[in-house]
Amino acid sequence: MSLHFGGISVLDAVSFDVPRGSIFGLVGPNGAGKTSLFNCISGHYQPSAGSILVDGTETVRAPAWRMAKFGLARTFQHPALRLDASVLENVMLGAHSWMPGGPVAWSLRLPPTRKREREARATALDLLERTGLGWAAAMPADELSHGLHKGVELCRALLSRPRLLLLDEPAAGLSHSEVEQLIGTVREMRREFELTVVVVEHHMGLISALTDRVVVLDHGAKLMEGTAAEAQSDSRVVEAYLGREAGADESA
Amino acid sequence: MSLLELEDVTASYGHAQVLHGISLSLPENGATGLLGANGAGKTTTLRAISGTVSTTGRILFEGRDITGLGPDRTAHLGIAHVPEGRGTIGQLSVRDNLLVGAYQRRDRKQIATDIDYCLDLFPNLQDRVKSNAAALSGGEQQMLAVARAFMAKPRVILLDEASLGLAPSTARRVYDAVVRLRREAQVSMIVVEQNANLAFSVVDDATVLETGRVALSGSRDELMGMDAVRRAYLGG
Amino acid sequence: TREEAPVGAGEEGAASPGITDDSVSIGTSSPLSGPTAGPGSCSVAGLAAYIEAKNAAGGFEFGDGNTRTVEFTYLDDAYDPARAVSNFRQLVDDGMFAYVGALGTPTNAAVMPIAEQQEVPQVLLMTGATMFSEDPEAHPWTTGFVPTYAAEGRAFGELLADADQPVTVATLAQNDDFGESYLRGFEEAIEGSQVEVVASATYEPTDTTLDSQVTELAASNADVLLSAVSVTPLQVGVLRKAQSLGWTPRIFLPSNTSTPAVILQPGGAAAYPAVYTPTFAKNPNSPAFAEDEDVQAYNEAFEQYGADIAPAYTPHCAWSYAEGAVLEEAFANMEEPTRESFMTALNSISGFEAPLLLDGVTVDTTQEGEGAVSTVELVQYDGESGFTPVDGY
Amino acid sequence: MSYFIQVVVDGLSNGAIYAALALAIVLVHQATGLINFAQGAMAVFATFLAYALTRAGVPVLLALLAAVVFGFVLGALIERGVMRHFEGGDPDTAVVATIALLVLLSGVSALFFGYEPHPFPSLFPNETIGVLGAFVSLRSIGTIAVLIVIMVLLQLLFRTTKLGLAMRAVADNPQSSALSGLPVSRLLMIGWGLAAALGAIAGVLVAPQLFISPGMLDFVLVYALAAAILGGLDSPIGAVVAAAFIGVAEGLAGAYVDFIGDDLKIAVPFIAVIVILIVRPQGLFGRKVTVRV
Amino acid sequence: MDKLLASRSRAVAGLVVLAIVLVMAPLVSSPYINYQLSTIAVFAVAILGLNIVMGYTGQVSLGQSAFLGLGAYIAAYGVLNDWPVALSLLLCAIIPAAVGMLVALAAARLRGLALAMITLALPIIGVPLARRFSDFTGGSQGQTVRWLEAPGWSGLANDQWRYYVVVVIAVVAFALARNLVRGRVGRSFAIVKENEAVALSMGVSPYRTKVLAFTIASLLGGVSGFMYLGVVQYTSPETLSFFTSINLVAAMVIGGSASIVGTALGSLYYVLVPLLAGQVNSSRTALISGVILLAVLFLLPAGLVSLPRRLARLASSARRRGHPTTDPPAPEIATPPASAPSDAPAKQSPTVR
Ligand SMILES: Nc1ncnc2c1ncn2[C@@H]1O[C@H](COP(=O)(O)OP(=O)(O)OP(=O)(O)O)[C@@H](O)[C@H]1O
Ligand SMILES: Nc1ncnc2c1ncn2[C@@H]1O[C@H](COP(=O)(O)OP(=O)(O)OP(=O)(O)O)[C@@H](O)[C@H]1O
Ligand SMILES: [Mg+2]
Ligand SMILES: [Mg+2]
Repeated sequence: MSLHFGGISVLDAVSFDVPRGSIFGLVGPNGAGKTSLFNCISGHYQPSAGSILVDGTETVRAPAWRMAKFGLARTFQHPALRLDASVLENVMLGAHSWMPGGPVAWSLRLPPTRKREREARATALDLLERTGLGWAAAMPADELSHGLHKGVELCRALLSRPRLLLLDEPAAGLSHSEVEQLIGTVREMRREFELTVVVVEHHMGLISALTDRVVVLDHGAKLMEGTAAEAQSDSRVVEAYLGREAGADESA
Repeated sequence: MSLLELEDVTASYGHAQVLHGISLSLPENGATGLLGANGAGKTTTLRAISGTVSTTGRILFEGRDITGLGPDRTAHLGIAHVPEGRGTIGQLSVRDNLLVGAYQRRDRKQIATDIDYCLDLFPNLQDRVKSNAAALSGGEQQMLAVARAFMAKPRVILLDEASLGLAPSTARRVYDAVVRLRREAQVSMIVVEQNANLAFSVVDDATVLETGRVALSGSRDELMGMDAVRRAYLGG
Repeated sequence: TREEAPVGAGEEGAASPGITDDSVSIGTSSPLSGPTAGPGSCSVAGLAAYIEAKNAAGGFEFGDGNTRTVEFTYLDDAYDPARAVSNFRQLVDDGMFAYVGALGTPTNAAVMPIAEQQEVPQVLLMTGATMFSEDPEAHPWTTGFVPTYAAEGRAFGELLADADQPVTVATLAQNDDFGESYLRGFEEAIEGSQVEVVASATYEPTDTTLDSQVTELAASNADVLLSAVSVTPLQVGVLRKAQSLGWTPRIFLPSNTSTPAVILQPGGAAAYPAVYTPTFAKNPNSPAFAEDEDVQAYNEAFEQYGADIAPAYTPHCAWSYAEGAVLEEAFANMEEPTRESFMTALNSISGFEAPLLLDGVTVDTTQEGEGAVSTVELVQYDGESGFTPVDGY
Repeated sequence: MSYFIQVVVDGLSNGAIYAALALAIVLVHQATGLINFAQGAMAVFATFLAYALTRAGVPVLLALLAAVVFGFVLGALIERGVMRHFEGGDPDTAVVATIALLVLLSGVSALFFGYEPHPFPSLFPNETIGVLGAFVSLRSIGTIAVLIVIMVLLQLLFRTTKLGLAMRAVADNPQSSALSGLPVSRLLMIGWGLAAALGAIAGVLVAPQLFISPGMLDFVLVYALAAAILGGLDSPIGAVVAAAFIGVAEGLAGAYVDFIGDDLKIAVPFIAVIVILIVRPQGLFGRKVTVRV
Repeated sequence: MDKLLASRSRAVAGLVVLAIVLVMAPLVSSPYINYQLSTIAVFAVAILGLNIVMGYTGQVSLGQSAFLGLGAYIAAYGVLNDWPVALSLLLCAIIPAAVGMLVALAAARLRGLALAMITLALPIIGVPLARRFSDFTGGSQGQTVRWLEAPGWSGLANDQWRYYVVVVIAVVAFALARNLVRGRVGRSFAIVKENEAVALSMGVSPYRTKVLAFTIASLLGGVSGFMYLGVVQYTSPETLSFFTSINLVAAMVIGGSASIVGTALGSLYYVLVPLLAGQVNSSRTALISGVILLAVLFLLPAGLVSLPRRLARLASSARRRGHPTTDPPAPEIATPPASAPSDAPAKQSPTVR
C-alpha cells in the first residue's frame, strides 16, 4: 500500500498481515507514516495504490464512515472529544454504528430506540467504570486533564463493539503506573470482546508487554517485522528509532 | 536568589479551583521537575506561571511580581512555555512558526542562524519547512513546538510533556538540546514529564503534585531513592 | 366571534373607541429604520407637525361641535409586513380611532384585510399603489392619499401623446408595483399615438448602481427616458450615467425623486434638453416659495414638531403635512364620533385646497380608483433650484 | 462591440464598489478569523465624519484622511470595548456581536444624519473619458487605481511583514501566539483598526456614487461577502478579482441573456460563485486549510 | 437517584404549568396579545430549524428566511386553490424540505464560510424570483389571504383559533426536535459540528448528517412559513429577505445555540425587542435594538437560556466560596505518591510541605 501527498511520499509499498485476535505493534520514528497508515485503514485517507483487507473484504474504496460497520474502531493521536459535553455523552457516540433507527424513529422516540439507548448507556457506564473513569461520567470533558481524554476515547472506541481496534499512541502522557493499568485494560478487553488490536506507540515498555508482533516503519517503508524483542535488538531499528542509550533505558 | 518563585499559588478554571496553594522555587540556571498523576495540576501550574489561567498568590520572576500578567507579557519577560498537546499554529508554515517564536527578537541575522540550528536539530522539520504545521505528524508538531520555544531565546523554559509522542531517540535529542541550552545559554527550566527517566536525566530537583497540592519535593537523588516514587514514575 | 366583530362596535350612534369628547387617537406605522426610513420618517413627521401645531393652537373642530386634541402615535415597522400588522394590532389594542398616512405597499397590503375585519379606518395612505384605491366597494375602510403611480405615468403619456409627433421612449422601472403601475399608466395614455417604447429595463431597489441598465437603454438612443426610479442615489446615478454615455434624452422623473438639491443638481440634470416631473405640492425648501404663507407655517411647525422625527427632507414631509389638513377637513365634517361617520366625511371631500398643494391641485376623495390627490401638474426643471410650468413637449 | 466593452467597463466599476468593502472583510478575517457584518456600518460611520467635514468646507482629501484616522480609532475602540469580550468564546456569538454592531452603528449614524441619502463630493473629477469606444468615468478609474494600490499593500503586509505574520498567527491560534510573546490583544486591535480605516477609504470612494446614508453599504456587504469568500478570504488579490468577476458577470448576464433580465441577473454571479466554490472550496486564490486527523 | 427523581418531578411540574399557561393564555388575552404570542410560535419554529443546522450541527446558514418565505407562498397558493389545510401543511413541509435537501446535496461537502455563502444566495435569489413568478406569488404586492378562520363549533375567535393551530404545530415540532437532538441522531449532529474526522471513525457520515440537518431545517422553515401565513394572513417578497435571515441567526444565538429552550427564548426575543424598542422611541428602534442585543450578548454570551444557570452560579458561589465544585477522587492508580507523605514522615530528608 502506498500514499502520496502532492510530491511527498508518505507510505511506500508497505505490506503486512495482522492475525485475528492478536495485538500488533506499529513503531517507527516520527513522521514515518504510522498515523497515516491508520488513516488509510480507517478510510480517512485514500491510499494512492494498494489494498487493505479487513476480514477478507476489500475496504479501500469504502467510505470512511462505513468502516465502523466493518467492525473497525480507532482512537486518535490527539484526543478529539466534544469538550462541552459530558464524558458519558462522548462515550455514547461509540454506539452510533450499531444503534438502529433514523431521524424519524428518534424524533418519535419509538420503543426500540429507547431500549437501545438504555442499553448503550449501561455499557458505556460499565466501560468507564472499568477504565477507572466512572467518577467522571457526568463531568464535562473539558474539566478532565489531557491524559484522561485518552481513556475516554478508548471507551468510545470500545463501545462501538469493534473487532479491530486501532490505538494511536494510547500511552502518550500517561505516567508509568497508568501505563501499567492501560496494558491491563487492553488485555482484558481483547479477551472479552475478541478484539484484534493494532497499536502505534513510542513507549517501548508498552510495546514489549502488549504486542505479539511489531512492524517497524521508517520513512514510509517497512524496516522490519518480528517480535518486540527482536525489534529492539535489531541494529537498524536501534539506529533509526531507539537511539542507543534510550534503547537500553527503555528496555530495562 | 531564585529566578522564579511561586508562593502559595492557587489557580482555577471558572469556578473550579484546581491548585490549592503551590509553592515552588527555581534557582538561576536551575532545572526542576514536576511530577504527578493525571489531573494532579502540573499543566495548571505551568499555566499559572505563563499567565493563561486565573491565579492568586504570588509568582515572582527575577524578584518582580508577575502574577496575573498575560502570556504575551510573561513571554516578553523571557518565559517560554511549550504547551501540552498541539502547540503549533496550524495554518502557518513551519518556517513561519519559527519566526513567530522569534517575534520578540530584533537580531535578524542571529534569527536566521537559530532557525538553521533548529532545523538541524530536527531533520524532520528540515524536509517540511514550507508545509503548514497542521500537516505534520504528531511528533513533528511536538518538535516544532519545542523549536519555537527555543527560537524565543528565553530565560526560563516551561516544558509540558515535551517528549509526548516523540520517538525515543528524538526525545533523547530534545533533552540533550535542552541540557545544552541550559549549559550554554544559562536557561532555567521547569520540566513536566511523564517519562520520569528522561526528566530525571535533566533536572536537579523535583516536586510531586497531588490534587493541586505539593505532596513532596526534594533533590533528584533523594526522590529517586524513594520507593514510592520509583514505583509510580520509574517502574522499578 | 370576537375578532370578526368590528372592534368595539356597540349600539348605534355610540362613540367608537379612541374618541372622547375632547380627544381622538390617531395612529400610524411606517418604516422609521432601514433603507426606506427617509420617506417613512417624513410621512410621519409632516403629519405630526400639522397635528401638534393644531393641537397647540387649541385643537381640531369636529362636525359634532366638539373641539378635540389629536393624540398621534407612530410606530416603526422597518418595512416588514409582519411588524406592520403587529403595530396595527397594537394601536387598535391601545384604542386607536383611525390609522392614517402609513407608507409602504407591502406593509399596508398586509394591514388592509385586518382593518377591514375590525372596521378600523386605514386612510390617506402614503402609497400610490392602485390596490388601495381601485376598489372602494371591496375595501371600504382603506383610502390612499397621494396620486396613484399610474396617474403620474399617465400624465407623462398624455404629454407625449398630445405632442402628436413620433417620439421614441426608453423606460426604466423599479421591478415592483411602483414601477409596474407607473408604466401601466404611461402605456395606457400613449395607446394609439405615435409614441413608441423602444427599450425598457427594470431594476431591483437593492441594486447598487443602474449603470448597466442605462447603458442598455442608451443603445436605443431614444428621445425620452422615463426613469421610474424611486431610490435617490440610483436616480442620480441614472442622470449622470446617461450623459456620460453621450445620451441626452428628455427625462421624465417621478415626483418622489426629483428634488433639485438632492437629485437634479448632483445628477447634472441641466445637461438635458428638458427634465419633467409631476408634482402636486410646493417644495418648502425652494426659494420660489420662500414667501408663501403655507410654507412659512409649515416651516415653523416642522421645525418645532417634525424635525426630530425626520432630520432630512423628502417630499413626503410636505405631503403628509397636507394630509393633516385633509384629516382636519374630515373631522370638521364628521357628525358623530364614530368611525363610520369619519369615513363618510372623509370620502366626501372635494375641491378642498390643502396647504402646500400647488395652485389648481385640490383634494377630491369622491373619485373612485384614485388617491385623495389625483391631479398632478407636470413641471419642468429650470436648471437651478426650481421648476417652471410645462409648455408642452 | 463597443456596447460589450461598455457593459464590461460598467461591470468593473460596480465590481470596484464590492471590492472596496471586500478588502476590508478580508483584512479583518485575516487578522481575527471572523466575518464582520458590521464592516459596512463602520465604514459608513467613518464616512459620515468625512461628510460632516466636507460640509464644513474641508477639502475632500483632508476629510478622507480624517476619516481614515477616525476609522482606525473606531475600529480599535470597538475591538477593545466590544469584540474583546467575545474572544475565545463561541465564534457564532462573536459574529452575532458584529450583527449587533451593524444595527447599533446604523442607528447612531441615523441619529445624526437621518436615513435619507446625502450627496457626497467626489475625490476625483466628475468627468468621463472614452476608452475603446466605451465611456469610463474618472471616478471609477480613480477608485480602481486606489483599490489596486491597497490590494498590493495588503498583500505585502500579510505575506512579507512581521506584523502581517503576527496577525495571521493570532487569527489562527491566539493561545499559542500569546505563549510566543505576540501581543495578542494589541494585534487584534490593530487588525480591527486597519480594517476600519480601510473601510473608511472604501466608504469615501464609493459614497459619491451611492450617496451617503446609514444603509449605504448594507446590500453592498452581501456582494462584498460573496467576493471575499470567492476570492478565498485570505487573499486581497482574490477579493479584488472575485469582485470584478461578480460585477462583470452580473452586467453581462443582464445585457445578453434575455430570460434572465434585469431582475434575475443578480442570480448569475451568485450561482457562478456557488459552482466555483463546490469545485474549489477554498476559493479562487485561497489557500487550502490544512486539517489533519 | 433521589436528586434525579426530584429534578424529574420538578421538570414535569414545570411542563404541566407551561401547558396550562399555553392553553389558557389566548382565552384571557386581547387579539393583539394573541397575535404576538402566535408570531412567537411562528418564528420559534423557524429558529428551531436554524438551531438544528447551525446550533447543533455547526453549519452556518444565512438562508432560513428563504424557506420561511417558500412555505408561506405554498400555503398562500393552497388557500387560493382551496386545498385542505392538512394538505397545505404537508406540502409546506415537504416542498421546502426537498428544496433544502437538493441545495444541501450540492453544498454539504463544503464547510464553514463557503457553505454560508451558498445559503446566503438563497434569499438573494429568492426575492427576485418571487417577484418574477407573480402568478404564483402575487409579485411585489404580495398575497393577502383570509384563512384559518375559527370553525363555528369551536366557539373561538379567529385570533384564538389561529393561536391554537400554530401553538399545537410548534409544540409538536419542539417535542420532536427535542427527542431528535437527545439521541443517536443528535449525537451525530454534535460530533459533525465538533470534528468530522471523529464522526467518520464512529460511523457517522458528515455529508449525510449535514444534508439531514439542512433538510430538517428547511422543513421547519417551510412549516413556519405555513404558520406565518396563518397568523399574518399575508406574504410578500419581504418575508424572505436576507435581513430576516440575519435577524433569525441573531435571535438563535441570543436565545441559546444548541438549546431547545433557548430556541423558544430566541423567538421571544425576536418578537418582543422591536416592540420594546418601539415603546421606548419609535424613531430610534435600530439604535435601541442594537444596544439591547449587545447588552444581552455581554451579560449572557451563552444566550438567554443560560440566565438561570448564571443566577444559580452566582448564588451558589456566594454561598460556598472556596469550595471546589468537583473533586476527582484520589486516583486509584497513582496511589504511591498519594500515600508517600504519610509513609515517609518528616524525618526523611525530602522537604514535605
Ligand atoms: N494530510 C497531510 N498532508 C501533508 N502531509 C501529510 C499529511 N498527512 C501526513 N503527512 C505527512 O506524512 C508524514 C507521516 O505522517 P504520520 O502522521 O503518518 O507520521 P507518524 O508516523 O504517525 O509520526 P508520529 O510518530 O510523529 O505521530 C509526515 O511527514 C506528515 O507530514
Ligand atoms: N479547562 C478546564 N476546566 C476545568 N477544569 C480543568 C480544566 N483543565 C483542567 N482541569 C482540571 O484541573 C485539574 C488539573 O489539570 P492539569 O491539566 O493541570 O493536570 P496535569 O497534572 O497536567 O495532568 P496530565 O498529566 O493528565 O496532563 C484536573 O482535575 C482537571 O480536571
Ligand atoms: Mg502519529
Ligand atoms: Mg498536563
